[in-house]
Amino acid sequence: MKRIAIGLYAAATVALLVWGYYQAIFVAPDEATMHEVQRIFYYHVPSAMSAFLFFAVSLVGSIGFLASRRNYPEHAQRFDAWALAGAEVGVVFCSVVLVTGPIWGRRAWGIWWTWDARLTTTLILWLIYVSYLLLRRFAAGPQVQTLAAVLGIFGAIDVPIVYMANRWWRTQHPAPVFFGGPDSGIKDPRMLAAFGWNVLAWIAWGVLILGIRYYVERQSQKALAREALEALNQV
Amino acid sequence: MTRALWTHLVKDLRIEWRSREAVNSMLFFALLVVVLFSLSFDPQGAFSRDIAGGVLCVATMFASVSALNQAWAREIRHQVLDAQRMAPTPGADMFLAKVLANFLFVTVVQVVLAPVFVVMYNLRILGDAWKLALVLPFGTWALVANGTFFAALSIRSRNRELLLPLILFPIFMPALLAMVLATGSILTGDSDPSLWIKLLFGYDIIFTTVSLLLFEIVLHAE
Amino acid sequence: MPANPPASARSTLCARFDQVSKLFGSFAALRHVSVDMESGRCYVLLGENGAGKSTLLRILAGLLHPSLGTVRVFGDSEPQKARTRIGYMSHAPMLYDELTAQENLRYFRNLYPGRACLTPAEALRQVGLDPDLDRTLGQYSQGMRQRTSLARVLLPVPELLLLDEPFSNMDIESARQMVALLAGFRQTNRTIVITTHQRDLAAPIADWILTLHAGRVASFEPGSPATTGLDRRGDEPGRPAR
Amino acid sequence: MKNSTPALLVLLFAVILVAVAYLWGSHGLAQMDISAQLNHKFLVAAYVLTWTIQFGYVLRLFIKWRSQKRVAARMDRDGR
Repeated sequence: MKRIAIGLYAAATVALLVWGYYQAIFVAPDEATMHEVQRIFYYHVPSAMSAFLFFAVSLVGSIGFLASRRNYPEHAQRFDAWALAGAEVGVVFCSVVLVTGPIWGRRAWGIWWTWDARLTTTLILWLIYVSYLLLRRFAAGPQVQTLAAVLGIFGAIDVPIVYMANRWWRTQHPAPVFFGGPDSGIKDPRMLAAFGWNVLAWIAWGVLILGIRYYVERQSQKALAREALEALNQV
Repeated sequence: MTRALWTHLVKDLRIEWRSREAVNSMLFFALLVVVLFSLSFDPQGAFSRDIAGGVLCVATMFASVSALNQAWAREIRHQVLDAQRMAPTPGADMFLAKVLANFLFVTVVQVVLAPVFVVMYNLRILGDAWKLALVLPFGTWALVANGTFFAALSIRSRNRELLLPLILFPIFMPALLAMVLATGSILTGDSDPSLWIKLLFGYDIIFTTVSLLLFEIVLHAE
Repeated sequence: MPANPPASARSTLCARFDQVSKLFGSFAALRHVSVDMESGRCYVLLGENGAGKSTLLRILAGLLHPSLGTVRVFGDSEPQKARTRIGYMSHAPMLYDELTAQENLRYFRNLYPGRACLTPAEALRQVGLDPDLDRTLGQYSQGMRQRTSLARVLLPVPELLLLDEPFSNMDIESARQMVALLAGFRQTNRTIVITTHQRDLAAPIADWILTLHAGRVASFEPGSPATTGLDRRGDEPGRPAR
Repeated sequence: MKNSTPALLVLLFAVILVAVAYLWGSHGLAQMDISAQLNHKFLVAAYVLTWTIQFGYVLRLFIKWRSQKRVAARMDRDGR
């Protein structure tokens, strides 16, 4: 039953992605100044939103781990798996943002990269979470989970700085789609629809791979626990 | 200032006074970085003003990493940390004392380095020089507070010396950016650095608070 | 499984291990250890390297958490809370090389605000060192460092003394002196737990001798503390769990 | 059936690549001016890279999962 539900969800996600792709390429109208290259936006922005969402998952996991590690070790393991999965999937989405961004920028601004606040801070965000994953790989033993959770919280504190950076610092980047002032936002309803579908599709996809990553991590935790138990009961 | 904080601070300062490991190694290292940069970029005139702020900040940053690792390695060496963990005083005091001590060491290095720097880069400050007295301490505090915290965090893992810069630099980057840009705008006098100073100040407040709150967890992580 | 039979009614329980296991990754340092320790007794832990002696001591000190099972020290299930009442000496000196003995001890004393501590000079005299010695610890001999370390442990007047290999770097004579010192503590109703592989040295004060093997309690036998000058408080000491 | 999942993924990836290639060709590149051509190529590059990153990651996950299962199976065998 569970397997069927997961299968259905995966199928729906892929269908959503195909539909979103169709909307972005064939339905949404050409943008007036940037023309076709603007369609990168339909992948770029939803990926950025997903990245933030999954970093938030990682933060919740980290806090949950620290809160429960003493009294509810079983829960703590789950939280830790969520924290790791969130960070890793977030990094994947953040990579997409960092790759598609310059491709768009080359056509729109004529340069691949600029050390503008929003770009820089997104890059920093990516670096922070990569360092989180490095810490998890480098350090060994049960203390890694605690240390990683602490680093996860530190990393998350940088996220609002990244978001606010857009308004604090002068920037070349287009105004954010939401809450960006009266001139921002998408006016054409077909563009909005294409954008909406892609947001939905990418978040659904992200949740799917988040689930898989979580499952894989839980399996490896269980394998470790089993190994430990065997060591314990060995004569 | 609590008594425990004072106790830790006096101890840290006394040990440093006897060995002078941290300050000496930092000074020499920072000097090397400054020389290396001036060799590779040949700074002159306006250009030297543009890059000088960055070079100074980056030099301090690289130099302080070794000292920060040292600071905790000293506690680990004879398992002194275990004795400290058994004492009933809060870990936050120990952390804050270490930050203060390291802050002092880095500041000493900066004060010694500054004249050398002005000479080697032929600097003439065009902006409000007194603002440097805000930017440098704020920036140094950001570096040292985070650095001390992450050094404590990475000292417990394998590859400890390698790990500290890897996790410290990304987190420190916003502050570095603010520090470099503020110093730059003071040196060139082109723009007003107050926004960056505010940012640094906010960063200091936020990260110092979080470090103090989470330090106990790092200290007792096993 | 609860420890049985319970410790003799007259004496109080200092520490209770109930099915304690400690895992480091997939290495089991302690396996299902159940031990009761009574106040005012001296327990000697024997066992080869890696048998789990140090781990057991560190769990008692609250520096490590057991992976499974519960530990109660002074009736508190979180040894962390009892830390102030515990003195722990590991094989490392736990002192700064760059400071003198007095400076080291003064530093640690200040970390115990509100607790009646010995003065550094008193502590140093107790372990037979000259308090006026003006040398940094880095210039001390191993044995002297060990004694200073013991002085540090004694500072806050702990009720439970945990000593990890206290005789390892000492010549026989200083070790004997240390044993005599510990025998004195045992009489003031303090609990002492010592790990060692020099069984003969510790034997004169051991109420109980515990042998660990591969993380398990292999044997638990009553010791034969020298009765001269030592008060066994009349009755038979409480029997340990299994 | 489970062992075929990575293969299915690769297949899906291939289908998407074909779709993209179709898009690339069908747009009538020849009739475009140079700027529109470039726009088109950049768009395709961005989409292909997005999919490569996402599928690459999922593939890596599946490989990890499978090796994990193999280890678990070995432990089962050794345990008995």
